[in-house]
Amino acid sequence: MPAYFNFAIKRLWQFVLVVFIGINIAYVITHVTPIDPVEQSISAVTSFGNTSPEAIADMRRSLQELYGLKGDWIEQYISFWRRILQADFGPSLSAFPAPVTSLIARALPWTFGLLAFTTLVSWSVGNLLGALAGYYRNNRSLKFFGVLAMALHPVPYYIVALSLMIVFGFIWPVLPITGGSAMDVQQGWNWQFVASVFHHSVLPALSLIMIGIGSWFLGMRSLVSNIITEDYVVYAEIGGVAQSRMMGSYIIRNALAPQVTGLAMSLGGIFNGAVITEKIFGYPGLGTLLVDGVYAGDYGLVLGVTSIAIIGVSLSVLVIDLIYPLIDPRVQVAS
Amino acid sequence: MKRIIFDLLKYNNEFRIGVFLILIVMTMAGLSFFSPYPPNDVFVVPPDAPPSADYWLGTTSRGQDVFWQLSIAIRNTLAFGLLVALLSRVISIVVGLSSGYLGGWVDRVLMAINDTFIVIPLFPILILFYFVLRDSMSTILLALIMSSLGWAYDSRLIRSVAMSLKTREFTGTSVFSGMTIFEILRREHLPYVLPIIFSTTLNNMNWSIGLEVTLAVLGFMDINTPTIGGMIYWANQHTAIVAGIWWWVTFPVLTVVATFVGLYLIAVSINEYIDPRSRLSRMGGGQS
Amino acid sequence: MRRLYTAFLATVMALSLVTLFSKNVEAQGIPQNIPRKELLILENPEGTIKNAGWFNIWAINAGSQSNGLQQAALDTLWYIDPEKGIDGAWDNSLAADKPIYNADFTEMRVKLRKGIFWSDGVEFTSADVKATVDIQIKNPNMRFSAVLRNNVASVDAPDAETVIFKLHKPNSRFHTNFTVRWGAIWILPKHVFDKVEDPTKFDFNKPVSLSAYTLHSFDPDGKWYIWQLREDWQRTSLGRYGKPGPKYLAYVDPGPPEKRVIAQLNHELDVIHDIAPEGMFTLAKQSKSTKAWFKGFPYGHPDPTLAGVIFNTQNEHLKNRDVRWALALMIDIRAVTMAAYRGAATISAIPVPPTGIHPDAYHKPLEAWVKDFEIDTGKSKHKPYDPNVSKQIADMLRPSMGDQIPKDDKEIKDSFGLGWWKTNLEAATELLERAGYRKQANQWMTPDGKPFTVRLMVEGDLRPVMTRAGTMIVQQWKQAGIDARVDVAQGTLLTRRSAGDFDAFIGWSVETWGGHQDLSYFMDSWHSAFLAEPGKPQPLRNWQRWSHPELDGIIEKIRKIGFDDPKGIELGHDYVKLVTREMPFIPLMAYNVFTAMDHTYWTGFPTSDNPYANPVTNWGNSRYMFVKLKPAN
Amino acid sequence: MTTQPILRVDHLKAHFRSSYFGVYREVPAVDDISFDVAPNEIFGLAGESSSGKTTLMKTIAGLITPPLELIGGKAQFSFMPPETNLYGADPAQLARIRWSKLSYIMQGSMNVLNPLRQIRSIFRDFAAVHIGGSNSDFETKTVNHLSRLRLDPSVLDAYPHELSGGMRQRVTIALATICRPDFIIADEPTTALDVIVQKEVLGMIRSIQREMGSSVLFVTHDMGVHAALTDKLGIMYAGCLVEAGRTADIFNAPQHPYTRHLIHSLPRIGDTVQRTGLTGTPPNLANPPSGCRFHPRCPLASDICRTERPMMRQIATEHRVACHAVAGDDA
Repeated sequence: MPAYFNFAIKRLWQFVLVVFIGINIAYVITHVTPIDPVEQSISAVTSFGNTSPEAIADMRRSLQELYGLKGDWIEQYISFWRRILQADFGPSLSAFPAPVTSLIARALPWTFGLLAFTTLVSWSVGNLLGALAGYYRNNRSLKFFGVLAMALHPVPYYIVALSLMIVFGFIWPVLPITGGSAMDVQQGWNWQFVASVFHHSVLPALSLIMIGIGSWFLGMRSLVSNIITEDYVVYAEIGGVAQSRMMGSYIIRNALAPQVTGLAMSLGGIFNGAVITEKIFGYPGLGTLLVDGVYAGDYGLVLGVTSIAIIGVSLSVLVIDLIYPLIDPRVQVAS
Repeated sequence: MKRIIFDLLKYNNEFRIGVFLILIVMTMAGLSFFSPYPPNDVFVVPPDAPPSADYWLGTTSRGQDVFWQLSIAIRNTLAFGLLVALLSRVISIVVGLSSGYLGGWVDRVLMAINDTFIVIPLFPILILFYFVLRDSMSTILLALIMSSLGWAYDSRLIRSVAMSLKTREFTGTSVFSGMTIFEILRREHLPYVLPIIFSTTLNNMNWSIGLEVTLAVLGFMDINTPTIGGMIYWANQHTAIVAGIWWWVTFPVLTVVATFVGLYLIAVSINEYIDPRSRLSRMGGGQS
Repeated sequence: MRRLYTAFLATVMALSLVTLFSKNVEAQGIPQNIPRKELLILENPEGTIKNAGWFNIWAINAGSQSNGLQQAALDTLWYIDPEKGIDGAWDNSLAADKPIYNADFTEMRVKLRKGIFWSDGVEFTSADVKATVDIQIKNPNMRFSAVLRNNVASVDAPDAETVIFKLHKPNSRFHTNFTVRWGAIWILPKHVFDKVEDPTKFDFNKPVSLSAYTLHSFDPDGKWYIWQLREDWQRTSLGRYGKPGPKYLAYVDPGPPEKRVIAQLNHELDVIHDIAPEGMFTLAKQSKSTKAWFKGFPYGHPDPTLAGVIFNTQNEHLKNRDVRWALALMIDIRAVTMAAYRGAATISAIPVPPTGIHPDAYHKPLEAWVKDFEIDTGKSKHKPYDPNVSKQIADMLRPSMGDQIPKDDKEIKDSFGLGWWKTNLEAATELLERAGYRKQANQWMTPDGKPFTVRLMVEGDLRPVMTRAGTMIVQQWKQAGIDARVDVAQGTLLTRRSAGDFDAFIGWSVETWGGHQDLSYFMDSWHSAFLAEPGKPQPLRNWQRWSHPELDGIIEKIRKIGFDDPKGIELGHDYVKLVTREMPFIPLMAYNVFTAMDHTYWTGFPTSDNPYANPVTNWGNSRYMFVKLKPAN
Repeated sequence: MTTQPILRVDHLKAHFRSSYFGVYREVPAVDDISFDVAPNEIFGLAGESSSGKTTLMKTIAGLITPPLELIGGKAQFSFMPPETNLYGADPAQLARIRWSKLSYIMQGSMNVLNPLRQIRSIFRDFAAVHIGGSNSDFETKTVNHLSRLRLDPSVLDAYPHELSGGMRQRVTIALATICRPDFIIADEPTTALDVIVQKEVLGMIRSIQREMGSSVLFVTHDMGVHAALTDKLGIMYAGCLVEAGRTADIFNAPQHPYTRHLIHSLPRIGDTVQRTGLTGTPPNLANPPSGCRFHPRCPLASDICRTERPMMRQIATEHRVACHAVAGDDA
């Protein structure tokens, strides 16, 4: 156990380091963006109005002060970290003075709900079917599914989503194609809202699962078809080990290690949001927030979302590393 | 090598279909050199014509012939995917194998770098790069950036394979037999990670082309270089699907799908040929 | 295993069936608790609102503006309709009459209407107007603070119906700050803001309305806002025109263009703000109930905004008028309108948008002058104007669009515009040569021997039609031997435009009232006093960074005459002639907005036949449409 | 031959038939082989690599997967219903006899244990269904069995990678014997082990076999092992059985030239003479030599050897050989 403890400490330290480096890189890149939030705000405020040039110069000065863009970069950098340690990303510049954390808090449940669900479903179903297809190589319906998965998973996601939308929103309009829930339904734990959320998530979820399931399926199938030639599988077969045990503890269990790593990363990746899903299905979430933030030159917002994403992925990688010895007992010796 | 390809071609159906698809795609790409129209010019043919004898795949709302536009687009897209895949493969193999095998501080340092690359969310970074570089963001530069961002995931995968290989006996045997680290990695481990490299190369091409399409759909692209994503972008700008100009979207998508299915089938069948285990099981388990 | 697999398939099928049929088919994109017949659904082109619960429009850029807030809930002193208006383009809204200036334009007196009430029952008075000014001057970080601070010395409210603005310096156009063209300085409720500690941090949720609608509900994720007609709608400035038709308004984010088309085909979006021309054609073809501004081609509503190629005249190579004219003469406007709008554009050769009352005030009176306008290249003389371009465009379109294309000459000129400059590569060559440029192997070289490069900046996806126009112009320039490139500045355009970081871009620096001939709306900011040094941010709207002593003269003269003074039109003619000679930007066409209106639930939308208002949904002026809408049967 | 043999292999033929990457190959890997294994006997199979030993074993064990095909003959176990090969037998029937009557120790048994499973679970996976009883009963029986083999019960808690190679092999033997099977097929179980461990493992097989009275079909190319362990011995060459008999007889009086070669190539202490090996290499079975398959390498080859295939003939009690050159040719 002390060996494991040491390993965990090391890993934890690495996690901190990775998050630190990652957020710094994001900080630097967001700050070299040529988009000037002040100009962006001024344009938004004035482009439809009749505002005199002197007034604009005036406005520029006060905005710079308001957005805290004055002061040298060292001060800005230090105060950035000071705020982050208090889980505060400061105000959003494009939705001033709303705090970035509140914008993220609003978008996160949608993104998390949709993506965690679809990732888990496509992972488990894809792997299960993939394992079966790798084991029962001559099963017709599994073969057919394999062809389907192979043909479907390279289709650009955008096309899949758009086709689903056109089929179920236009040709046979039975599913909602916009928003996370129906209009004028109050958010909260009431049946109407929950049903509405479920109903609205069908198409986005379906599109994500259709695209996601294929690579897990194909990956698992090829892993399994390698594993079934391993001596221990052949031996267990000769030994008459029960089929379900074979499948579970001998084949899937051994094929699972790389897939679990993949799952952790996909789960971490959900903090990136699903920009195209959100765009096509008008689904609320982090992706739109991020792209909007980039457009508006809103570093506060972009950094906030990016940092959440960085922490999210690192955390799931950390967790997977910590539990990896449970998945593959051979690894503990190596670490 | 020639023989392998010949054998595969003659006797492996999957490989044949794969080669067939890729040949079509490559021919398509090759034809771009004979295109009668400059790739970026618009309104060189009547717009919105459906597929016909004159315009095999129809014309776009921008007055471009879909066939010729597609040929240059697939050429650029293939070159792009290949460049990203190759460059990022080099990094991920080197990092993954050395990290997995050497372990210790090398592993920790490499994995710290690796994990940083994994956790940095790609998408915003790409968009930010796009803003910073603006019109100097060519397709080639995008490929470079993507390959330097897109290796980390796979190198972790390769590392995990290398780590489990390391605990197998033959590694120890090789160490005692005095092979150098490089030799061990190359001769003992590479064959085992080769299947993974094959599938990751494919996935990486898939990923990079997919991301190219995504960026293009969102409008973050170099519109001076026609690509598949670019075609979809323009079609989208002209609401081609609801306007009934389906051929503008369908043919590029079919081409991308053909490319991927083709590459996948080729990779799978070559893999089978190379991988001693699956080959053995086909050949009939060694007559000892 | 097989059993597991079957069970899985069965579950998937069962789930999908339940999902598909558990809900009634109609209730997808529309409110469930509001009768559809009482509801008008409009697009809010701002998309998804990040900070949805923020209604304090007087703070900078914090929430949404066109989510119904400025169209349905807020009000200010005057409106100028970009078209004819219900009762003339000018409408006294909260003000009882036009503004009254003193002789030297240093004081503006406003008489207010009586009997207007806030939605919480408090009466609107001059104190609200005064507070609007005072509070914003006091808080420099508020939206209209700078403009008020710069102009207003003091504001008095001697009685409940009178407001007197004392100005720092003469300004004959001060009232335009309170005159809605898209938006304006909205009047804030004093009784609410008086209780607020820091008005820049106040969200104004739920907003107190001054116009006919109040907030009913909104999506905390910023996708939709629903407004409800006030019981006491008669106590608002809109009450004069009768009861608004829709009891509810929904401003929604319908998503990308193809979804807007689908939503309207499904009758779930009554008014689309704007779509690609092809989307408009699709709607016109597939939906009997969809109508647009023009009943046939070119459909779209021409905004009083003039799209053009704006040069950075501080750029070394583009300083020269001859070069700019040469670039203009390389353009074939017919191909540009085809590429941009599929021909559905209203072109203009002169720097005034060809919309509203402008054709009568500027285009037609000046056509004779334009026809005679001559370019002397030193080698030869050319009359570049071609009065028949719009007819040629109509003829080009007729084979594919058939009867949708008007045949009558007047109708063609009304919808497609008058003439434009004819492509003249010979004149362009001579002009460039005079400027010291040389052509080597079909490639123009600058006087210092480098290839002549022009990067034309476009906004990409955010302005698709403009992007298409830019792409076409670049193609034409390339064919003429210029090393031209499209430079997509999606998201960065605003910053780069202000920084002068471009050779040329497709956009507009000319925006007008449309319904009023006064040009100072944009022109005043073109005065050389506001011109920025290269590299410094240029305030709006002189994006071309161009100045001319003659222009300064015109601007100064306009400042000294009244808003309605007919002399303004003469000075406008001087402006047109000057800019045509100098070509600091190439005027192309009106910015046509394809606002599509579905007549399934509502009728009475404004059209070119009945141009009582601007239907474009995000304009504050679109509120006049509410009172004219009637339920369809 | 008084007792009923536990295994009777009768004219067994199995070929590899493959059409892979264009080459159609028919490899007669098991070519007309007959022998018996009596109860409580260790029958050894010897031969060079690729002489068909493993294929023969697989055919006997019914592990016939394409491209291997059963062409003819049978391999009859006494505990199976008459006239049934394991191959093609009723799965329920197979499940009953597997491990309880017939078990295996595989070649390369380093990797036969699932690396992600504790030894305890592996034992349970293989044997619990045959032994039955509660978990704790099973645990007790396992521990007893291990201690009989002088294995510490703590190995049950280990994962395969935590055990040394020899240990793992011993665990595998324990696993193969826990159900006290009547017949054990052991394919090169000691090949990868160092000599000392090898000796221990062989001793272990010997003692457990004695104790249980099982029969063992033991395959190895190592003649030294055969000499030390087996009761009877069959020599294989190129898919054919060329000589079979009591181990002692064969070592004392090898008949077939190939057998002689195998035995003479065993090193002996004090030997200083350079041993002459056979010339040539084992034949390509896809295209076997005509007549006697050994003739291209045989020092005694005559014309008949090139044309006619020698049959197995009894030359002494329980000693058969297939060679034209042995004891006059009267066939």
